[in-house]
Amino acid sequence: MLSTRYTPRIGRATREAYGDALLELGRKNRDVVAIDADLAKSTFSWTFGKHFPERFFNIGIQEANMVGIASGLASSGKIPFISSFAAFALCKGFDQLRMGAAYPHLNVKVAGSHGGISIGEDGVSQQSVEDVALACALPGFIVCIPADEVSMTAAVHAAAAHRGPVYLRLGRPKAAIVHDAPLDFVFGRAITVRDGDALTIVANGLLVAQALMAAERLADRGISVRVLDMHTVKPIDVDALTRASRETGAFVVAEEHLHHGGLGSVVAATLAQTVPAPIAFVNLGDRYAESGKPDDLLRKYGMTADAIVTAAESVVRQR
Amino acid sequence: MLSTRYTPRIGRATREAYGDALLELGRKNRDVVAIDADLAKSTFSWTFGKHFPERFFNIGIQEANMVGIASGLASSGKIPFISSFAAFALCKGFDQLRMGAAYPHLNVKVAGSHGGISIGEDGVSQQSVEDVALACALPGFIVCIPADEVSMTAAVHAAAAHRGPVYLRLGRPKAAIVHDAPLDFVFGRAITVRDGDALTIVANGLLVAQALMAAERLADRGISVRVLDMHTVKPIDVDALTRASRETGAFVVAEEHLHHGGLGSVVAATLAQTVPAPIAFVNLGDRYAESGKPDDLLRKYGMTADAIVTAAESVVRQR
Amino acid sequence: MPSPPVEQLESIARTLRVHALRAIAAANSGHPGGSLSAAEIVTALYFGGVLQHDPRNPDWPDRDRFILSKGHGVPILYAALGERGYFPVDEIMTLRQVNSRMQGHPVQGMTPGIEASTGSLGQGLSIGIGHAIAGRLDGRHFRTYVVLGDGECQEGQVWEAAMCAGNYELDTLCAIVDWNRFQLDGAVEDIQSLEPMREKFASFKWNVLEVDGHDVQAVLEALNAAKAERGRPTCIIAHTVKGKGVSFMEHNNEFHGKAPTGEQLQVALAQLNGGQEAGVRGGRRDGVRGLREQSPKPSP
Amino acid sequence: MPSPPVEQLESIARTLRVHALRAIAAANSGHPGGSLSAAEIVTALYFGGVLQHDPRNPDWPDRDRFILSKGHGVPILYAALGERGYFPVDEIMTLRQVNSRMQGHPVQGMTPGIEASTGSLGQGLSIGIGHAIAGRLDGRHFRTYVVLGDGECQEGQVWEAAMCAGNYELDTLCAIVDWNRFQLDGAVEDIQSLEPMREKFASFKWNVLEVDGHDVQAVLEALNAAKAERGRPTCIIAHTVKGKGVSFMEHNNEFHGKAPTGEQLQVALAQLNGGQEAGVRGGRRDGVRGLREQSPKPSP
Ligand SMILES: Cc1ncc(C[n+]2csc(CCOP(=O)(O)OP(=O)(O)O)c2C)c(N)n1
Ligand SMILES: Cc1ncc(C[n+]2csc(CCOP(=O)(O)OP(=O)(O)O)c2C)c(N)n1
Ligand SMILES: [Mg+2]
Ligand SMILES: [Mg+2]
Repeated sequence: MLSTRYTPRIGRATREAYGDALLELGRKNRDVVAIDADLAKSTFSWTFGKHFPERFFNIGIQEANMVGIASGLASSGKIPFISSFAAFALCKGFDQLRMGAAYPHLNVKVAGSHGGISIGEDGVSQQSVEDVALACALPGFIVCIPADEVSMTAAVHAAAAHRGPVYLRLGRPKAAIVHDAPLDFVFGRAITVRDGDALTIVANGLLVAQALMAAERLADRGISVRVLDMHTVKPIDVDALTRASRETGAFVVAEEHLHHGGLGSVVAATLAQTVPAPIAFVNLGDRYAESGKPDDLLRKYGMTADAIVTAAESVVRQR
Repeated sequence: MLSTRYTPRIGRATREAYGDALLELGRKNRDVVAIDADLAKSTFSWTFGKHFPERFFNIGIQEANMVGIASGLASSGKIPFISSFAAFALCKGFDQLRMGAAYPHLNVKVAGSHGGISIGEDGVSQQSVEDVALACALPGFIVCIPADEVSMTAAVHAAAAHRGPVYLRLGRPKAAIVHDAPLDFVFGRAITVRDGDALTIVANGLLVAQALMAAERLADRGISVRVLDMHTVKPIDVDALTRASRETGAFVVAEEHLHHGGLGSVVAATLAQTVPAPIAFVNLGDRYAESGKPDDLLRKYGMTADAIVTAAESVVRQR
Repeated sequence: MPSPPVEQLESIARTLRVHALRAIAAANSGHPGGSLSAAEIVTALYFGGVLQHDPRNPDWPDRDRFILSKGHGVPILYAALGERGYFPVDEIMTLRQVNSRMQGHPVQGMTPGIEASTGSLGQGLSIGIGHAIAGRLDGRHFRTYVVLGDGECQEGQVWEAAMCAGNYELDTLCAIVDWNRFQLDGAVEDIQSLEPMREKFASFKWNVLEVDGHDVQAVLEALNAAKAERGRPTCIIAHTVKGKGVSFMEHNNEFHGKAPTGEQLQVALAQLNGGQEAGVRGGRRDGVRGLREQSPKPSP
Repeated sequence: MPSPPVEQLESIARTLRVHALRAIAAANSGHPGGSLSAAEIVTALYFGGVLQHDPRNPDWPDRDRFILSKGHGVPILYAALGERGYFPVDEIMTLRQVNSRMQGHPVQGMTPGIEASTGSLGQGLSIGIGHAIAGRLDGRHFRTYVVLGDGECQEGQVWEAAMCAGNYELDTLCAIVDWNRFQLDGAVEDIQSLEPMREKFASFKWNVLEVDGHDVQAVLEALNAAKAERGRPTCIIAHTVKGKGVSFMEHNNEFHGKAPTGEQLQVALAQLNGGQEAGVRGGRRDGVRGLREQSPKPSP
């Protein structure tokens, strides 16, 4: 838990950390194989590919086929890590993930890169804003969105250690570091990155850093804020949420995703079954974004520390 | 609103009502065209197809292509109704729906048949339990799951009258009739099928009839229950939910869907922003079902009046 | 593994048909047409000495893989697996009932001998590529067989996989297309023709063979020719008749996905056994049990 | 509509390249390689008298449809649309900035002249079929053109659409494959070969033509031959060079998705204009403005 004032220190992009961790896995375990669909240099699976060409398959622009191949590989005892942009891996490979990974609960790991709108200039077609909704609609999948290089590295190793399907969302831009290494990382267990008692901000991905900045500004205004890095959306950390609801009584949930089906939905459905509480949501809503510089987009579409502060003030008033 | 005691009267399957309504639309508007992907006799799009062969395209087992074609047809001024099993239309056509219908907000209507596990014997591969999560992750889409032939007929006409993309879930088995014709049907406006003040059951599809039966049994035990047919999941009826929360203070949400991303998630996220309240969920959870007779499956996987009664009793105690 | 005489294989195919139809009739639900058309293909693979496998050790790493991509035809596969001893053959009669392992479509991890969960058409060939690649990586010499429906080949994923397998020169992969000329809503030729199929697969760099899919000897020969082919995968276009073996189901696509009534079942069984219902059981026990004992065990 | 002299078309293609590169450099983001390779294809369509359209009435129901399925090449299309008057040509310089209509990939309904939202590869041909069918239903005689990337043709949906268009005998549909032999991560031949492409499309019942995709006259002739073809769609395999027109971008896939630096842009512009940066503007204004005035207006 960060006790001192949070000063954002820019680290590597989580996709870059993914590539490095995958390479390390490859060194340790020769059953680890990687497949990409013509985005190996963007997803950083190439970091693995150039060291292990015989265990790396860049199969071209065939996302559905990629998932099916992973299913066969896993069935024959391999540990396939497949990667593409999140938008393509999930939206084009969904039925294959459903039948070939989720239903048989196979050991398939899916890395969806370029999550969120912070990928910037390429625009809507490449921005994944629905991947969490889709991945959570795959029973048995672990769904995880690490915030920084430290937690991404831990998540890749946890994914390899877990027997079953895992989805990891990777980000394009360099990400502020919010965790200290070595990190005690477990799927399904939130990390409290700041404590407080008037409000809880639940966030993942890039928005954890934004949440920390927002929390400091709220603290300056006398609002004591807890910040949970909820890296794992499924399974959700019911205990951490229940405790936060009892102890702080109000929530902001912040994520780079559509309103529907993301972390916000999961937190709301969880609290409704334990300790219901008011929640303000910071997300994209029910729309697509556009092309632009990452920061311009995050500002225009309201996924920043500012937006979190505004949401927090309104929900604290409601409580 | 049904005032007398509810005695389930079995009507047609909603997919059958879909076919008839589509035929009627075809008679009124020659811009209505239909496409199916080799399931025309199961989705009942064939009812339209045999009357309007020149406006009907059974393109074979190519769901992605089907969606793309619909996108082109809509762009050239047609009103395409496309149908398949919900599992295939959404899981295999998702990226095409995203880029070709949702993003350009085109006039594409999607009928996903064989929703839920009540399709029975064919088993998991044909059972759509994630379609609502996926459809709601398509910004601008209306997502609607009618309960009976009366509301399905109304929904098809409403879909044609609406300019923009619509998803309708159709069911395989004959469905109990819960509404009287003519029905005052508007997308996004819940229908109160029974009033009460101790609890609200929010349901759609086949579970509306189950909710009514559950409500009567709860009434016999002195619990006064409101039942909302929440046929439209997106946009959700915020007013009806807020009022119900103020007036009844507790909810059961019942649907034939995974826990994640369906009606339950939407209700929870909505109430968290208005009047937070305890909710008990009746759904499939985070798993797939299996083959079996529809009633056997609904019982085994807990989506029946019994399950609703149990859930209701627990949530009323919590309140 | 040597192949038993053709007459014995023909008798086994009849037995598998009987199992499949009885199970579908008992379930009052299922797909007779595409089960019957694949009977000789499945017989050749499981009883003709083609598949190297061990029913007592379904996970034997060197086993050949079999994937029924057209998953709705699974009753004929359950019949073969049951007769081969993967599970008690009578279990087939619980087809499609709640709590049964005999699911409506194949389910990996639930039913012994099932290698892939299928039923959403178009996926099996990609999964087969995964197995083939894994075999290559591990230096194992197993082969992978995938049965596709002709209608199924309208799915784009089949062509992604075909392209990939061709380019990867996966000569351990063999696709058999059950070319029965019908899909769910009617004739393939009317709905979305696949002709010229030979040229299509050839242009995706496959070795293509065509056989009469009900001539079990011919199917066997094609499967063995595929084994001998080097540097490219083989596609066997097996010309079949949907509903084969039952007069009122042949060329009648009504039975694509409809169970026979009790009465229809009796007629069908009589046809399959030259009029003697009792003969079915006798024939089956002799034919298949005999075979099971005489086939050499693979060494896992 | 008569075609202007070849020299004029060549000069227009150069102008479009200049626009595209300037915009990409200004955005410091975008895809130069696949924009440059498609310059003559787009020029032939928009300036060679092929496309019947009306920039002042983008929704004219009888217009020919153009879909850039390989959406990442959109800068070259914006250049053509701008020069054709769909929007002020200078707007291209706002490429990829927030609040601009010049999105990173084509967006239908936002940018005048854009017929489909693409960028997720593989979808354009299906959309084209929808337009072609709509035209048939309404008795309109417009044509639909779809530009595909060669790498893009690895997507199964392309083959679903190819099968469907072939069977539906959509002779108003024309696909042009920008056969530049590279995709994002490297050479198509190394990653997932599409050869033999001619045989593939032929076996899906298409008329197949091959041309030098930088010989604008040859492209024009192929497009006109496609118009004359009856009973089947035409696929034009346009052999191109990725990055064409700029020495350090040709055959260098580094510029698939990387913007040139300011310095590189200057070198590129100089090469495109025989060393005279000023000449670009002059040439452009003359070439394209002149053409715009002289082309007969279609009657909507
Ligand atoms: C993706 C997908 N779309 C639709 C279906 C529904 N369906 C089941 S069988 C079938 C027809 C299959 O035809 P074919 O592949 O020729 O099989 P066969 O004739 O051998 O039964 C269809 C469309 C499905 N199972 N999967
Ligand atoms: C479905 C999908 N997968 C991946 C990408 C990422 N991507 C953008 S361009 C490209 C390569 C395209 O190659 P090609 O079609 O040959 O285009 P060109 O060479 O003309 O640029 C890829 C893989 C994408 N846009 N869509
Ligand atoms: Mg068939
Ligand atoms: Mg290319």
